[in-house]
Amino acid sequence: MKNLKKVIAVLVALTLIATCFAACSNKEEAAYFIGGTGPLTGPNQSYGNSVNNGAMLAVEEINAAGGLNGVPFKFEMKDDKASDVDAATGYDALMDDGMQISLGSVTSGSCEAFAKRAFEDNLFFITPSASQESVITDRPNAFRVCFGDPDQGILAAQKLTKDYEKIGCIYDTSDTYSSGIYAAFEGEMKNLNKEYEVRTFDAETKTDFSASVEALKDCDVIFLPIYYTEAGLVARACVDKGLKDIVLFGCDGLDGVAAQIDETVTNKISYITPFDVNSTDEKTANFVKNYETKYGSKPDQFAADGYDAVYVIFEAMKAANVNDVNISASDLCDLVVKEITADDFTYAGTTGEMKWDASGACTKVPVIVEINK
Amino acid sequence: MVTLLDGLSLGAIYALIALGYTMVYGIAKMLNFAHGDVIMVGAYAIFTVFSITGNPVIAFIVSIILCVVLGIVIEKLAYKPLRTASPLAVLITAIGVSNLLQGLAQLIFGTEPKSVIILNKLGSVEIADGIILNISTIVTLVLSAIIMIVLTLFIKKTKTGRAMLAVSEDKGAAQLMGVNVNKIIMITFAIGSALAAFASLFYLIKIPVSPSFGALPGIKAFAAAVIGGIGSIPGAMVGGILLGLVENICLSIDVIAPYTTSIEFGLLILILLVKPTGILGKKIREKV
Amino acid sequence: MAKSKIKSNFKIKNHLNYILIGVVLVITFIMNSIGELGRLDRSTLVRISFSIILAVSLNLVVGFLGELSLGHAGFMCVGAYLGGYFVNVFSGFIDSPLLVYVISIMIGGLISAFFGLVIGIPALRLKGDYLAIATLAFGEIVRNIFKNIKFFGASQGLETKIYPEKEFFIITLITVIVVLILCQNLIRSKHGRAVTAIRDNEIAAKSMGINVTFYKLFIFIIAAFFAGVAGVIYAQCIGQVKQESFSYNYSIEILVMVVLGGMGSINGSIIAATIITYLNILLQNELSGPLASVKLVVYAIILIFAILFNNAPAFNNLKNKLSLKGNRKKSKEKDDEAEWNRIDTKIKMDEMLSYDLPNDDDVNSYSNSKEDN
Amino acid sequence: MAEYMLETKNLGISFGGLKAVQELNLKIKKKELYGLVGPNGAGKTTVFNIITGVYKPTTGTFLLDGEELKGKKEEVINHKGIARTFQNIRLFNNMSVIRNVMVGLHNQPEFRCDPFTSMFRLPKHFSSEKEMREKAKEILRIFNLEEERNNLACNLPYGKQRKLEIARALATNPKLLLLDEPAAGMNPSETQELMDTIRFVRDEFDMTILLIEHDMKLVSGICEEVTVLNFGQELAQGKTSDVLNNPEVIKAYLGD
Repeated sequence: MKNLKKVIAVLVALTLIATCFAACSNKEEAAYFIGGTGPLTGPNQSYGNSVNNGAMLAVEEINAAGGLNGVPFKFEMKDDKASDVDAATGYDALMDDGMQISLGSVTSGSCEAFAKRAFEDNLFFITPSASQESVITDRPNAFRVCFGDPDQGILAAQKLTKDYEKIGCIYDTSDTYSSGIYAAFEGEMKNLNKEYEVRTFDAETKTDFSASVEALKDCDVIFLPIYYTEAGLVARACVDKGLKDIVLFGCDGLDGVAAQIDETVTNKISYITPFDVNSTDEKTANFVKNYETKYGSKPDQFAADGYDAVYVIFEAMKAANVNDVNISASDLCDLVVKEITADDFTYAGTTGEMKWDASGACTKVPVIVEINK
Repeated sequence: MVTLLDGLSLGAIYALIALGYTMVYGIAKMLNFAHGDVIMVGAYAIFTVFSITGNPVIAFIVSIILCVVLGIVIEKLAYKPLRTASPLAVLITAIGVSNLLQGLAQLIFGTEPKSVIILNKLGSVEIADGIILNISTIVTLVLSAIIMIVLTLFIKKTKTGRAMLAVSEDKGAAQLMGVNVNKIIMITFAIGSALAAFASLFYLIKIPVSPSFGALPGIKAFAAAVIGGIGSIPGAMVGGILLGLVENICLSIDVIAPYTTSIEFGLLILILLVKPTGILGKKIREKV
Repeated sequence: MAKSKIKSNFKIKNHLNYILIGVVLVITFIMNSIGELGRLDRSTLVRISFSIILAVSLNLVVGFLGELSLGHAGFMCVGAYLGGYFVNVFSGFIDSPLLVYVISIMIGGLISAFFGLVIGIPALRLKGDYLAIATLAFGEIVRNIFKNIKFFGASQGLETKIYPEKEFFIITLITVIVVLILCQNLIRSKHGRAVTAIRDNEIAAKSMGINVTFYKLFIFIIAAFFAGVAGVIYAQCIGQVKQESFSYNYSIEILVMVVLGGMGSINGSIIAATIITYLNILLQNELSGPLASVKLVVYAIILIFAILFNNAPAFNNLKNKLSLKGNRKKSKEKDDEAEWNRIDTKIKMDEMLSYDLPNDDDVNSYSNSKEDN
Repeated sequence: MAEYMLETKNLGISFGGLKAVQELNLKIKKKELYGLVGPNGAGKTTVFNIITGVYKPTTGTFLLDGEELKGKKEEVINHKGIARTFQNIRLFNNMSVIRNVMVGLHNQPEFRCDPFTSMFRLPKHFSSEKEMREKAKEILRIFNLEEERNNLACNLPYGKQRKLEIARALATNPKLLLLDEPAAGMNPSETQELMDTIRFVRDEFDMTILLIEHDMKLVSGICEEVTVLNFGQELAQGKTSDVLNNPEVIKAYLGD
């Protein structure tokens, strides 16, 4: 033990010195630095990686086209495993590296910690996919590309009551995204004076849906404001229980569910999304083509969101005539916020035509996509 | 009814895993925290072999062999050198092994959950009016029951089984009586890991495999082993089935469903307070 | 009279750890004020601070009292939620963040200590593995309950006010010093003696009239108190308290700090907590994507080898060869007071985790293992 | 003030069906050196365990100085004035010799000092620590252990460990001292020294001592009265010399 302790003591001394030097490291070539955090590992890694890929693609395209007045952009995403602690660390590290503008965090859970710091530092961020309402509430520097949780919940309630008789719902009490949408859904269903059945689960401790599906077996449709991994399991549970006719309806979190199910699942599955990979829109088709060449797979909604978010930043900066590469985050924030909330600023991206007001929420038209197997 | 049967099948899985914990504890007097991850490795083995060959039987046999080998290797490399060390050191090593296996799985397979469909293909039957039951649930129950009976017979009737009992009673005395303690411990790990392979097959019906596949059933089964009285083989079965039933019953009642974890662990604490060594645990008197 | 005694008893050797932390504090303070300390460095210091508090307080239970607790993160969780809540409340009408901090850590700590009392009374009747699993269960129950309390934000977690980031590390380092002084004072007193006596031989301690129940409970409560304090620091550092962060894996991580640092060695806990926390942050920042899993593997291998190296008899020869101490003789006449840091790190199986208490043989095997050091 | 320091009335305990001790009636006068002897498994240590509160008696009761202590916890019984040593030494091995004794002094009223006083290092802490150390040194001096006070207890030779255990028990300031085979494993000269020490302790501290011993030389050398136990039952009782010559006793020891 003694010698180990000595070794440890030496290590501590070294690390302390390293810390000192790390603080003095200097910057590389001049570029506008877009930062962001997202789950590159862990159960939600597909989101983080998609956004990262989309954003990288956008940055490359912009730089290939000469950047902003000749100044290139660079993008870096720190891994936050969808946890707030790691998002906070990632934020600190990015700030040390000179982040000027950002994409916030990919997931709502970790975006709160990011947004809080960004607000205090007055750093502009436009999150591709953190849909929780409180992320942008009361934060003039905060914007988003995706729909908000309440929007989706309300939309789903309206759509489902119109089309179906018996409605069931399964949501995840332990998850911010899921319970956020559910809260809005619940409120809207009350407004519409419509009965429905609900079952909850807890992704952390429970991933077997046979009991929940069993309880909802009489419904025509099950609303799933949850992520694709669990949605795949719900679909599987339906098959196991022989419930072939139940329709599964979800929100943008269901993007990616196709990979989770196989030919045995015959249920109809559809979800709300702003992005349709098979769209014939030129911009979208181009994006899908470039994405496929670069990464070898079709982009999902998150990749599109990431791609759009970078372009929104680029367009807003262009509109604001930013030409100082060393501009401070706070100054840049003021300029960009002014531009993006201007009445005539719209951006037609891969996820539709978008427009922002001071609240930071994005107005765009939702599409409902059905999975065809 | 369906809830109860589902609960029983979940309980059977917990019981199979709990048996691994309890046997290792009874014989090597250590908490094998890495046991849950053996299940994960077993599940990945099934996944890989099945997606290559498409034959579920081969996949399962490979999985059993791999788990057994893994169990023995872990024991030889990580635990055997620590036979005389404090159990806390062994516990930490077990945690290290657990992290290592999870890390390796992440490195090889990524963190995306991967689903395998083997037993699910069997479909479901309608056993009574409106009660639909998966055949996989029935298979789980029947196979688990057979495994438990065979295990009990093995321990009661065979020479090795009796040697295992002797080692768990008194290692030193067993050694003096000519029992090869190291070999017995190795066999224990092998059996525990084989049971884990079965558990992984059954658990795969419920959820897809990911690197943290084994963590949750592992910790629940550990709780089940303690509820039943750690070190006691029938105790592990009772504890596992009890926990599985409680879990499914709680989940089926919507008001208390979010508190299922609390109820399960609360039950554990309660049982420990009433019977400090678990339901079927042996009472140990302090010697002065 | 008392004063002169304090002087005569004061030996730098016994107070080295907080003097060192004080030095670190002064250095970092100076670096910070001349702008040489990055944001990440500051938040690293804060996170190291609460890790040290956690490790040292868990060491009181595991190392000195000899009871295995796997629910330390649960107490931290209580402190973080309630302390964080009071931070929000007091920030409403108290201007000084420092005052808010001090009041909140007291409240967070006290509530956590109360939980320690409530859990301790029944749980401490159990022993060894059974106590370990009971505390583990407690930690998970706490998490599960907080997850479902709407008042604390349910799945979204509790948002808390961040302490002004620039100075926070100074405050937390001072807190660490205070905690260390309190813990060390306690351990180096007749009460510490009673506690180690209980660990060494509970039956003998009872027959010496030591109130074993009282001391077990007392140490448990004190540890819970400090864990609560660490939780409040966490809340004020991250800005968001979510129960996911306090799972049993975190309890185990704290335990790993204690065991690697050496049970019953406060300095060891400090060093191990520092290194593990620093490594975690460093690796999280440097390795992302698929490489992040390398971190888990490397970490696990280091852990296994550290334990094997220190505990396996097979490595004794190698250890003797590598030993920096070599054959240097230890001075026979040790100062009694100074010995507190040297409580042996090896606690025998029988004493730690099983029902049978040691008999004569242990005396011999113990002295053997002594030489191994 | 009661006539006897320790009085047991029909004391008995059974574990399951096994009656380990039955109807034991001990009457030990103040300042007496009393022996409890008997073959292995006769239940001698069990008697100690009952008197010190480790086991609860199933029948009967016992009184210390006229006060009934049945059913009390170990630490309370120690506060009331019974201290013991153990058959298989139970020292605090990871602690130095002097600290072992200081643990014994823990509950003495003059060293009282609550945990918070120590945590905040109030003056009381320093004064009581210092006095405790002095007192512990004083006790160690009696047992010739002062030189070794800073060694770890487990590094002491066997004989000294036994002595340390007695010193530690004495530090709790008992009225009645229970010694469980104090001479086990000692050579004749050590035994002789031990006998002197025990006598000295009795005279110096006005102590009542009850001891278990196999070494008949020691028993006959220092004990004034003895009780012989066999299979948990009292076989004989009385003056040492009388009892040890009792044919029943000899039969019990040597067999038929």
